[in-house]
Amino acid sequence: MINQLPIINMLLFLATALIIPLLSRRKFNITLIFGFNMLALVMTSSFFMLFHIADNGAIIYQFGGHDSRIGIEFKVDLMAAIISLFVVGLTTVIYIYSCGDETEGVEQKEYGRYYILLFIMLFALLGIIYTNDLFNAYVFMEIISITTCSIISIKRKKETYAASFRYVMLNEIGSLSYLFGVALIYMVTGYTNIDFVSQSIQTIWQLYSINIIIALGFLIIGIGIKAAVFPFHIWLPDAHASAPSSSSALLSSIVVKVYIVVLIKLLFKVFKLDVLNHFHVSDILVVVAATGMIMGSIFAIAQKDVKRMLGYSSISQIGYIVMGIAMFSSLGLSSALFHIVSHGLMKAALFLSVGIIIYKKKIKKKDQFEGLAYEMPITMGVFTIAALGMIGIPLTSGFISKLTLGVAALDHRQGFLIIIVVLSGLLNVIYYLPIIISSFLKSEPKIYHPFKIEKVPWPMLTSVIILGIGILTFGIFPNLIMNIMTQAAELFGWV
Amino acid sequence: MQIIQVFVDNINFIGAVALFLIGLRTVVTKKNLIKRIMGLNIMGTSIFLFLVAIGNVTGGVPPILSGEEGVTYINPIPSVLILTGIVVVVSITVYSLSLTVKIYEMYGTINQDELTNLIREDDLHD
Amino acid sequence: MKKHLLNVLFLILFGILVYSIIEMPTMQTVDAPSYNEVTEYYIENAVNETGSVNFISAILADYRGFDTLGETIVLFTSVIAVASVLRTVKKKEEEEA
Amino acid sequence: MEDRIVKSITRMVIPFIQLYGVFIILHGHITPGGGFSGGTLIGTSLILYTLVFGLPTAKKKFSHRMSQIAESGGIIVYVGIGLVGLFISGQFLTNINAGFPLGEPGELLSGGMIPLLMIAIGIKVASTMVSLFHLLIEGDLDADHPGIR
Repeated sequence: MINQLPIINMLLFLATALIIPLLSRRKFNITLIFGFNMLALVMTSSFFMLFHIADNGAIIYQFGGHDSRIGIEFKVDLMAAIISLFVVGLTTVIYIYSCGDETEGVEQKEYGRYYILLFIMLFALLGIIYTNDLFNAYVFMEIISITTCSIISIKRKKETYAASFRYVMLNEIGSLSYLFGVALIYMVTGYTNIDFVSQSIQTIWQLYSINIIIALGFLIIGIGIKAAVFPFHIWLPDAHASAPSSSSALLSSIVVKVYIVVLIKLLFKVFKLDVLNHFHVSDILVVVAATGMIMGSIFAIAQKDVKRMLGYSSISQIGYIVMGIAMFSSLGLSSALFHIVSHGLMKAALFLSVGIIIYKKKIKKKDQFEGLAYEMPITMGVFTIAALGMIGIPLTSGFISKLTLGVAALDHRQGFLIIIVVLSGLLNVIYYLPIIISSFLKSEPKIYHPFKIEKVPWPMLTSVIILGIGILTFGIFPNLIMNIMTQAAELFGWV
Repeated sequence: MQIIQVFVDNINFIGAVALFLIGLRTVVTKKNLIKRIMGLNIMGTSIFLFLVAIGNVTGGVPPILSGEEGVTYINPIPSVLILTGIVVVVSITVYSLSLTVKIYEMYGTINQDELTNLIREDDLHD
Repeated sequence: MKKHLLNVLFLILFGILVYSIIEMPTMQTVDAPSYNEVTEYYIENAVNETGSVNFISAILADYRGFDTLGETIVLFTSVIAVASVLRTVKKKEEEEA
Repeated sequence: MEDRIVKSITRMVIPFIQLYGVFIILHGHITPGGGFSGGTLIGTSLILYTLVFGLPTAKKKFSHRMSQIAESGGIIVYVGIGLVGLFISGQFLTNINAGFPLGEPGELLSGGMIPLLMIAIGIKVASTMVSLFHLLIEGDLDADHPGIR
């Protein structure tokens, strides 16, 4: 029974997406409760799966009972189990938020479609995490492309359409270059299953080295566009700034991270260290990540729109994750995995709290935040916690991820990378701290009304509070997840 | 002579690469949104051409059981991958066309440059 | 100027990609690396295991059936997505009229 | 468009196109073709109908509600066939292990679940083609171009 859990999880999401149109449109609350129950159910089963896999090793699921080189195979290892639990858990929190978000995001008539698209996206996200087949991953990638683009364009504003058009174009270039890479790999190996491709590449890569490096380039560029790794980030700020807040949170903290997981799979499961070291992939990735960390922060300083600023900040944070991966060591990978989770929590908290502020106050610019903390103490409190986490203040999860990244850099004998990490943290201070300070201080004290606290719908407030508590918990007790991440990172067979 | 032979043997790959780059250039440089969508389709088609070339066997027969002895079937797997790929590219094309319809309705243009200017003006008004 | 630079870039890219043909595996024959035991397995056993004489259908609907499920979901999603972009505006106009 | 010749020829041709589409879907496991090609043929015939007789008439024949049912139904049938395997033999989307009768290879009634899946795909593709076309020209009608009436 436990072996069937991956496919059952995915089918539950698919069933939810298909049942939503059948439920009555007038009583929309039933749909919301139904969706929440499904999410809670899948979260429970993901928990079970995580504990089962931590004890007994990976779950392998072969479709139709065919041998894995003949058919399609799912392989849920420890990393996949952690990331799937993270995806489902964080989506649940954002889902609670979106239940309260009535006017800013999506029109009333579009609610049903929004949730259909959300659940299909979850289906595909779980699929791309679980799958052990390169072409199957491409199919899920395309489902994710269409759904993410349409949960942006569902807002029906002028600028949203232009942003989603740009997003869909770049996303498609990414998908097609991934497909070209898969075709090249298929040409030289004859398999699409990751395990067999990897075995085959280990024996033939010296024979067809030019083909292999071109395939590697296509695959990394394809995933890089989708994960907004630095030189390919141009779609991200527009898309994030114009999307509904809950969609921005989903995109930035979940979808992009899942593509990073695909990148990890490609590098360490398909190509393996021999090939990568021969082509100096590590050095290239380190340079790309370091440039991304600095440039993302510099762009973010120049922005006036808060959501756009958060988008550029995401680019710099993705640089941290890629740098962790580029160390090519167990420590580096575990720091990258930890930062995936911690940045997911922090960015979701930032986007959602900004979403509450836009919902209540209709302000979008950085300089309009003055004195907001007196009217919305909880929202701004969570915003402050998350922003401090971005900067890397102790007691937040952001500090732990930066610390482990620094340790990994030292371990990799690349101490100068610490300077870049610190510099990027300082740049973060420049754009986050003024917002926090101006929201807690007022230049004109006479407008101060101590009892004028804005009422915020409870689902929005609950989700933001959960995220704030999460950031602090993982900051104070990092070993809750750090141990299992180290265990997951060590499974990749480092030399 | 040998070089020419290599070129002739891999003419499918060269064609696929040329088409891929033509499509990519169309998507990146053209200002008309419809032309960009066409560029995407060209890119997709180039990959399908490449997959057909991988699967083909000279003198082979289509992969349907023929009952005769000693025939060589072509490789059926790339055909399956292409079937899946075509449908996916069609869906993406339709979605981007619908976005184009909407952009034309909202801004009255499908030229990227004019669009960028209009968006910038809107930003200044905010 | 920018346009010429881009053209040169694409030409260089084309050159690099075409350069890879010097190491290309043999194609168009049964000796190609992609014509391996998986292909032979399908050709030998597909008829007995699925009862379908068309190997492509057998792979599409049986061995790689999950891909095809994903594909039908792509179509479903595209309808929902296009509807979410285009549909309700008309209703709104009707309400206004 | 008021053209008697086009209308009557279309009315004559459409059944044959659809019949050919059904033929290709049902023979998907014997001859080249299958759910996608056959479904596209059937979809094209309905698109032809829309082009000739106009959107309102076509909407009466193939309403939005109907296409919604056909689309969800296609996936539900597909997943349902997969679930039969899951319950009988513990594997999703399995053919021989789930006890589908394989029949004599080469006959029309053979291939276990493959023809069933092909029919599901065919219905799905046909309805998707038509509803996508309808949605796109609906959007066109909203703009100031009169389009096809």
